[in-house]
Amino acid sequence: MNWGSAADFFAMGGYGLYVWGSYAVTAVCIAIELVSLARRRRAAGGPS
Amino acid sequence: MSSATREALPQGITWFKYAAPQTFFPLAGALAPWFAAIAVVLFVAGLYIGFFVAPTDAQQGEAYRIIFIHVPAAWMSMLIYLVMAFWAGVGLAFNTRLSHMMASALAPTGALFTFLALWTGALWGKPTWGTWWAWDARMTSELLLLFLYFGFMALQAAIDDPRRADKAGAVLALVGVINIPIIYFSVKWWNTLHQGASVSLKSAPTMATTMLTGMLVMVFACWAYAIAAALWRVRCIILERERRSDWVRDYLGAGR
Amino acid sequence: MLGTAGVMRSVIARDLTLAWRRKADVFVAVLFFVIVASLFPLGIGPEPQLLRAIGPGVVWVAALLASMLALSRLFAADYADGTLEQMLLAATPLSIIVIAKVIAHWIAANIPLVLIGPLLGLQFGLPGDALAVLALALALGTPSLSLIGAIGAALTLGLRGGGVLLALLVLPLYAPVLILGSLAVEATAAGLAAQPYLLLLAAMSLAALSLAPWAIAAALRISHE
Amino acid sequence: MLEVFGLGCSRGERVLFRGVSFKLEARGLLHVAGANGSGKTSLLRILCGLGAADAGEVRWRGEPIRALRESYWRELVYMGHANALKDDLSATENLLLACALAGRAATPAAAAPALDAFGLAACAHLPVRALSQGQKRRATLARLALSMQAPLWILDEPLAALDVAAVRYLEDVLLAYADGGGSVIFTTHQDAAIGSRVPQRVDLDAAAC
Repeated sequence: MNWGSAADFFAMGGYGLYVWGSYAVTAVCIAIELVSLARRRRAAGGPS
Repeated sequence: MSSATREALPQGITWFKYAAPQTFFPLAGALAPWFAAIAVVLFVAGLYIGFFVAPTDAQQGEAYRIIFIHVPAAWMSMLIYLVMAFWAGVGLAFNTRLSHMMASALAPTGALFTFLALWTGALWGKPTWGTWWAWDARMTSELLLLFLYFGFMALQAAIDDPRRADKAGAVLALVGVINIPIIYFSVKWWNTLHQGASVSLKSAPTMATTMLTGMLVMVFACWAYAIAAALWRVRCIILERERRSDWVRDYLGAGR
Repeated sequence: MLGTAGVMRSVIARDLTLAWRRKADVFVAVLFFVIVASLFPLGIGPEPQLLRAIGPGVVWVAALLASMLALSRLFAADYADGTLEQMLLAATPLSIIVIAKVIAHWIAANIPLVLIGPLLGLQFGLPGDALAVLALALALGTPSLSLIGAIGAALTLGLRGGGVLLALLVLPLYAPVLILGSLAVEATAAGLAAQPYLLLLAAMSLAALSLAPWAIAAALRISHE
Repeated sequence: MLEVFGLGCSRGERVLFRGVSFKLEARGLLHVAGANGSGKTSLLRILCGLGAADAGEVRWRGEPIRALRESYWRELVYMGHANALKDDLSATENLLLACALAGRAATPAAAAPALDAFGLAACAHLPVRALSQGQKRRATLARLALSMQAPLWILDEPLAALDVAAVRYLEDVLLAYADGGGSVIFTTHQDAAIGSRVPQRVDLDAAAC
């Protein structure tokens, strides 16, 4: 295990902003895509 | 598929059966959740390896862990464009509407991965070179690839008739795929001639095996995710395009 | 029976006559080229050292944009009055007719840019040999601009908002020509050999000449379905 | 000889017609009838190979036109609603270009009688934008006089915007062409009889659904 404590984990050796910035945006983008897919599916399947 | 082409085909080839949107729709519905599940499992495994198993890098410290999402995103952005161009080519050659729908379904996910590659590349560049955007050869080609994706989607959005939109998009995707290597090499020369080879985003410092496995697991996770997203989107496209047909009405009526 | 050469000759002659009778359009494109290139020093300042550094890139970007603006004249008018439809039903393969039209468009729209380019280079203080290479690079690069641009023009035929959409489709594909064209001029200005870039530009134009007509013809047929 | 099997066409989600089949022999005249928006122009465009049909096939001399391409188009003259004329060119220049595209060399000397026949002798050298709508239509139709040897004419509303004399003259041209072995497919809203002959008829309203 690389990290002593949760604090170390989030600090990420001082690069926390960059590492978590990348992964957070990735998660947000994937979430946006999934939500838009669900909404599009409902719109397509709705009252035709 | 116009009736003339169907008669012309020898009865032996049955996989053409899946080329009909109606028969492919349930198949996509069945496969997509599986790929989504695989994606979740692989994501969790990949992140675990990336953060808890892979050691700290000698030169870059912890910042290098961004490669676990940056490199897969970059590879996926390229791979998805190639797959899109493949379906576009198949659609033009066999005049099968489903192949065009598949290409249109892949484009947004491809653009998403291209944007992620650019975003994570910039966040990785800042700690390593001190600038968000260093006009590195790969990053610049990635930016141009993003424009190609937007061009494809904008063209398809601008054309009302779905049949013309499919074929026009397909021609553009094929022209684009021929130009990608040309863009990549000219940007590479441009980069090396202007700044010399000093500033280039090396894919990663000498890769410890765990780093490599972490990255490969993430690549397969992104791959599974892209397939799931594309299958879901192609189902939406099929429903939108075939809204008038009876099977959609029955499906929607029954599946309420 | 009129052979392919005969048909190409008559299509080129027709387009050049039309361009000649509408000379204003040609001047507008050239003026646009001059204006865009002249704006940059206003934005960046008159400092000669800096202008000489950005000169090749600015002239090339302005030439790219001017060439792209002229693309709308390639098919749009013929699409509107029904003559393009007749070309789709011609006895000669459509890609041959398309090559003829692109040659005529290149002569009418891009040759003026090749002639005016060096003049604009003077504004940026480029030395004599760099200006000569600029003209040569423009001459070698603009054919692929016309050919790739024609694909975009054919795809966006009759679409609303076609101009901006055409730019979005075509500009990323222009990047290699822009890069190599500017490198050729910068190399000469720095006293290095520009030949490799010029050869690459020529190679790209030849490749475009052999591949693009198929795509343009396919795009035209798709737009008429 | 043109054969059409089970042609179907839809515009977006609206099905225009389905199951249209007919045969057109040499010397045949075929009138495509139907209300506005019944798909007459779409049918004609499919017959030329311009438009794409949802179903069915068009065969010329037994070969599908999709495979024939240029060899079919060499034998075809198509005139749509739009006058395929460039406003900046004169009637003569437009006519010469139309012949060149059809693969037939034509000289100004050959073009003059064709234009005279359609009453355009005086304005043959004026740019077409100076002509009236009727004159423009006649300038387009003048091409027919030079395409007597093309075996198939597909004409969309040839009689529209023509005065009585021009209509009568055009009917004579069509009859002479048909007697000479050509076949014509045309649409019109006036009565379909060409001179004394009553053409074959395809009614798209019947094929609509």
